[in-house]
Formats: sequence, C-alpha cells, structure tokens
Amino acid sequence: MNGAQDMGGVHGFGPVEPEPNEPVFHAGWEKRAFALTLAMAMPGQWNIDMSRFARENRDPGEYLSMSYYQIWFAALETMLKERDLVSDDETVAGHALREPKPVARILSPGAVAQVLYRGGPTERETNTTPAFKPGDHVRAKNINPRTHTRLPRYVRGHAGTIERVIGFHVFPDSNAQGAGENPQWLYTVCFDGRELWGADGDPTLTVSVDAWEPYLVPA
Amino acid sequence: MTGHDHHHDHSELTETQLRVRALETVLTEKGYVDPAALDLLIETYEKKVGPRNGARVVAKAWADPAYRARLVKDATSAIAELGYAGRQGEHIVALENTPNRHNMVVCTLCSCYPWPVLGLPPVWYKSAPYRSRAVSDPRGVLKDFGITLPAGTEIRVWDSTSENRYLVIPMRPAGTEGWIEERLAELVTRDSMIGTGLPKQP
Amino acid sequence: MNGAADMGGMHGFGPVVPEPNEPVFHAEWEGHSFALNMVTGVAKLWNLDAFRFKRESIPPPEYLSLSYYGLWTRTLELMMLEYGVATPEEVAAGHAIAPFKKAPHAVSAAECANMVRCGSPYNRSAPAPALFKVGDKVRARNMHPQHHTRLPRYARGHAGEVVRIVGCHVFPDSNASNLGEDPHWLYTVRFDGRELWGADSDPTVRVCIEAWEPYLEPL
Amino acid sequence: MTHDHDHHHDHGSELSEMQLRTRALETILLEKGYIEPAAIDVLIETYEKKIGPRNGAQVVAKAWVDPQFRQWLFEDGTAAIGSLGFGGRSGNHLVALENTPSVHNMVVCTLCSCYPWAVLGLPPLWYKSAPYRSRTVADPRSVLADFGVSLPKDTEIRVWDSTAELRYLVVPLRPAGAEGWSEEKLAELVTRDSMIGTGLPKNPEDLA
Repeated sequence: MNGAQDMGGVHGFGPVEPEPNEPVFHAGWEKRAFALTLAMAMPGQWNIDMSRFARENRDPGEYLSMSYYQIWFAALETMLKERDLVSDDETVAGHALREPKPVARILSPGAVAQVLYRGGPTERETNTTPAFKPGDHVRAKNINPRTHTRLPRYVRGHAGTIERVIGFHVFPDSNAQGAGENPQWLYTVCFDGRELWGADGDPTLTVSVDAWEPYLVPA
Repeated sequence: MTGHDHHHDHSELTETQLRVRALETVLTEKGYVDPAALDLLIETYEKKVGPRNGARVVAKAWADPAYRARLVKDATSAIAELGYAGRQGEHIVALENTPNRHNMVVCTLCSCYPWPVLGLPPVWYKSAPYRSRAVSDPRGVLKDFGITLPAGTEIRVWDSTSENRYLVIPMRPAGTEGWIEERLAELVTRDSMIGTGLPKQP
Repeated sequence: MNGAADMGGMHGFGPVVPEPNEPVFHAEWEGHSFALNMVTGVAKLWNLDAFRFKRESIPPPEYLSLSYYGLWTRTLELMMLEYGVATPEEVAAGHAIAPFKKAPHAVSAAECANMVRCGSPYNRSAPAPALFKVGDKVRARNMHPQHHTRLPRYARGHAGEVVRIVGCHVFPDSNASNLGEDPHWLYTVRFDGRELWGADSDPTVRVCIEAWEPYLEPL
Repeated sequence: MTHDHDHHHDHGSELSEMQLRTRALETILLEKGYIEPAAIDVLIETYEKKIGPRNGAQVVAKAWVDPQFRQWLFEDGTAAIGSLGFGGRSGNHLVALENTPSVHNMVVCTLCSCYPWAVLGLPPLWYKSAPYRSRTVADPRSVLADFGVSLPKDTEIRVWDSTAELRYLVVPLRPAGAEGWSEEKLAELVTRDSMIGTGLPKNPEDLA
C-alpha cells in the first residue's frame, strides 16, 4: 500500500538525530510491547508480512504521530482482535473476561533461545529457474496495490540492473494476505541515483533494493 | 525480573504503558504467553545480542583473509561460524567498503536490520528523516552524522525490502597492522556497520 | 518538494466524509485565519507560491495533524517570522512589541473587495513560442526538487498527451523561491489511469494536470 | 461589524490554541498597521454570505438553456462566466468541463485546495481532506461511492488535478424531466457537488 510507511524520497522530515548512548528500549512498556509481539507470533499464527501490513495499514497522519513501539503495539492489538484472541472489552478491563480460544502452542522460556536462533528463513526449494541473471536490465513495474507490497514507490517505473540472484523466497505480497507463501525468485536490483531522482540527482549514488520476480519486467 | 517490572509511580504511567500492561495481563491470564519467556526475550536483546557481535565479524574479516572471502561469498554461513544467527538474520549479505565505494543500509518501508549481528536498531534508523532521505540524499544524511566523504566516492545505498539483511564491512583503519582481532573489534562502531559512520581511529 | 502535501495516490486516509449543511467556517477563528491570509496577500508581503511552499514545508507529522485552517494559521505565523513582519517574541506575546516599524500602508476594505472582484491573473506575455501543441505526446519529467513544484509525484515519469495550451503563466517553481515570475507555457496534459497506476487499475480513468513547459519532455 | 476584535466569547479556557494563535497574528498585523480592521470583516462576509455555489448554478442553468452561451462557456470559460458577473479571485482562469453520457468529469487539487471560489465559494472540508486528495486521482469510482454515486462501468472518468491557477467547473448533464423550465428553476437542480463532479444534479421530481 502507498501508506506513510513508504517514506523513501519524502521531504520535510528534518535532520537525522542520533542519540548518544541510546538505550535499547526507552521505557519499560517498550520492552513488554516488543517481547509480547515476538511471543504472540507463535500462538497467533501470523507471519511477519501480516505483522508489517498491520503496522502500515493505518491513517498516515496517525502513523506519523506514533512512536515506533506504539505502532508495533497497535498492530499487535489489531491482530489479536482479528483472530479473536483478545476482545476490546478485555483490553479495556485489563483482564481476561472469557475462556481462551485454544491455540496450538505458546512460547515457553525454554524454547526462546532456539526459536530466536532458528529465526524464520524465507528461502524455499524450487525446480524453476530464475528469469533474470546478473547484469540483466530490468524495470520495476508500476504497481499501486492497496495491499502489502515491498516494492517502494520511489523505484516503480524505473530501470535498474540485476546485481545478484538471491534465491527463491516467500512472496510478501501473497503471504501478508494469507494467500500462501507463493515463493518467487528474489533479486538485488541496482538503480542509478539519477534514474531515480532525475538528472539533478547525485551522480555518485546508486540504490539497491531486493525485488521479487513479479515486480520486474525486462528493460 | 518479573513480568511486571514497572517500578514507577502510578501517576506517571502513560496511556500506552497502561494499555501494554492491560494486554500483557489478559494474554498471561489466558495462557497465551509465559511471562518468563517475555523476560528472556527482553534480556536477550537488551544484554546479549548487540553490535559487539558484528564487530567481531568485521574484525575477523580484517584479520583473516580466508574468513573475509567466506564472509563476502556467504555471509550467513560465515557469521554462523561465530555463533550468530537466527531471527532477522536468516539471510545476511556482507557489503565491502572500498576506497571508491561506501555502502549504507536503510529500510525505507519499515525497520529491517540485522539483529543477530547488530541487536535492535536505534531510534534514528527507524525514524522518518533517515528512512526518507537515505535513499535520495545519503550525503546529506552522512552530514547529520558529521561525516563527509570525498565527492567522487560512489555511495551505494541498500534498501532492505526483503528478508535479506545487510552488514557493512568498513575499511580497516591504517595504523592497526599486527593488531589481534579482539583489539580490532574495539574500533568497529555500530554506525560503521550500518554505513552512517566510520571505524574509530587507533 | 515531496512533502505531505503531495497526497495523490496515497492509501490509508479512509473514506471521504461529506458533512451535511457544512458551514463555510467551523469556528470564528477559521474565518479570521482565512481573511488574514487574503489580506497579507493583498498587502503583497509575499507571493502565493511562497506561501504554498511554506505550508507544504511543514514536517509531514505536523502537516497531517493540523486542521485545514490550523495549517493556514501555522503557515501565516511562519511567513510573518521569515519575512520579518513579527518577531518570535511578538508571536508569543500576541502583540507588537515596541519599537517596531510601522507598515507603509494598511490594506483597506475597499482594496479587499477589489481583490475579490478582480483576483490576480497569472498569465503573462510569452517570451518564446510554445514548444508543444495539442495532441503532442509528452512525458512528465522525473524530478524531485527540494523547492516548491506543482508537478505531483504520481505524474512524474509518465507519458501523457497535451490536450490544451493554457497560456504563458507565472512559474511557481521560481516564484515560490522569490526568484522572479519566470513565466512559461502552461499545458493541460492528460494521462491514462493505467499509465499512472498500473495495468490493474481502472481502464475508464483519465487524469489531467496542468504542467508548465519545464515539467515536460517530448516523447 | 465595524471592528475586527469581535471575539464575543468568554475569554477563558474555551479559546482553542488555534483561536489564540490566529488572534495573536491578527493583533500584531493591526498594531503594526498592515491592515485596516474592516478589511477582515469584508473578506469574511464576502465568502460567508455572498459568494457560493449559487453563482455556479446560474452558470450551469444558463448553459442548459442557451446553446450560444454553452458554446461560449466551453470555448472561453472565464469570459462567459464573467458575463454573468462572476470572476476575480480564484476565478481569473476558468475552464468549464462538459459531462456527456460517456464522460464524467471530477475536479481535485491533490497538492493543496485549489477551487473555483468565484463560482462555488470556499471549498467544503472534504474537498480539502487527505482522503479526497489522495484517492480521487487514483480511484475516483470509490470516491464517488463515498458520495453514494455509482456510474455505469464504461463511463470514462476524467479527473482534473488543479495544479496551476486554472479553476475548473463541471457542467453536469441536464436531467430529463425538466423540459421547458426557466433558468431560475433549473438552477435549483444544480448542486455544488454536481459542479465538482462528486454528485449529480437533483432529480426534477424532487423539486416539482
């Protein structure tokens, strides 16, 4: 979706302000919101692409007014509600008001290290061959789906070069909608800065994005 | 730590704080989360996983040409040799800085970041100014960090749009000949592995 | 600039909500905000394009959090500060603080009525013949200036057709930066919806914009 | 009103922040002598009371009954509309857009809030809102649905994004069932939204 999350090339946000000796978390609730989000992925059965869509799928003004972990937490609330795991009145009461819906499993303390170490690899087996090879000229399609996509607006319609064939990976555009992993070939595509930002752009700049095959056409 | 370590005065609880606590209570009461697992997750990312991991990778690459070659070829495996792997680092690519090329990593769409080697990202990495400008005006962003690169240096920005995660291998500073890996690692800053900084000078 | 003002094609803002029997102003101060901006225009304290540029330069989170006339008041405040009409101390106090320079001329009610009646035409005599004619195929340039522009992001890089030669008009990109009116030929350019939004979009949609000659290249 | 400081409310806590800030700027401009107090009143009164969509409705009604005027309107909107006494501010360069059975026009300003004040008055909130500005150029049919309007699938929707100082007025199709009506009566059928393109004229049966 063309939401507030798609920020590449937007002007007016001001300077980047690094914080000296920045703590990992800035408040106790941030830690809990972070850990709850990770822990609930197991009983909640959602995937990372669904989480991302739940975060970006909100009014841009609201998105930009929220802090990072506020957005995470709001997405967690949304997903819990969508899956009937927690209802609004329970959130308001701050207590469980009805029987829990049965879930397959929850994250036990003993499993944390292993779950984190294993992560969630997105590469899949295939017997297909990639349509493009390094050096090929491609163009990012002009797509504007209302659903989740990982093709940023600033590269759409622009021509680049295949830099690397990454592998055969879960396709977020499908996965975020619960339409299956639908894995696709994934490439690193390199764009010249002037191609993206116009003739006045910095001639020393190149920008690479990772793009799935359905995002690309030969150029 | 217990699951409810909010040791402040109750009047100071913000609305979000209260909502997070309410939700955690509901989820715990329903048996969806084990508070001990939450504590372990927090401890992991607050204390254990951080840029020291990445610094070790970079220092080893500086000191050991064979390791460097493996790292550039298949960073996920080379990094796993040192015991770092997993969540948000399932597929890692190492980017070599050279005298002519400087790499910078961003995630314009959200906050993708190589957790196993760098820990959780700082606020600025997730901020609108960084996400909006890194792809279109990286030199302006570098200026915000007090860094000016030669006008002719190629700046290559990597927008983390897939589950690939990027780790910049900065150039080894001169004057460190013969240093052991542990000492070299002390020169490797977090920002130098994102591309918004350079390693410390010996 | 690619600011929050450039909203064409963004998702997530929700439905359009018409208000039955909407009043012209929703609060008394809105009328004053409106009138103050008109009157400072008549006083020629700054030009309209410079005002628009200041308004869209407001950081996106603030821009999106302000109501419509809230945005006008905020912009007026910033313009008065930038153009030396008021000091920060005066804005904070809500009064002129002596010693201050008296304005050379106070805009009268008659001048305002005249402005309403006559407006301010933007057409100028042409320094050169028009480059394009009706029916010409053109492409909107891919440009991302930090300064004011009236070429929306969604049209950039896309091909369209000149459907009208409007005339030779003040060039906002220059005027907003107080670099003079620099008049250029202005065209109405029509784009096919699928050219702008991709092959999956509504085939019955056409979008027309007005584009100054420097925004266009022949196709 | 003879004085601009006509804030007749309680001076206490009810004043919103924007009220206070607007008033502060107005006070400074008055004290420094940039404006005469009556100027503010004239402007507010003009756009609150005098200029509004009735102007545009007159233009449309005349175009429905007078073929010569109609032709002139589409050839030179500014002059034709000027002949009825409408023009000036946000109406120096007017273009009339003709709806036909196969083409429906809609007007938006994605970048700010450009609107033909001279014929429609000041724009409603929704016209200036992010939902309207963001969606009209990309998905006009869904915007029409927000207004309860559904057009035939094959109607061409032509969206006009007001990026310059041109201002657009949609001339909707004359409804059937109003044959022989006077201009004055026809004007009552012309809604504001029908002249922006987010609505259709009223049904004559509703007025009869």
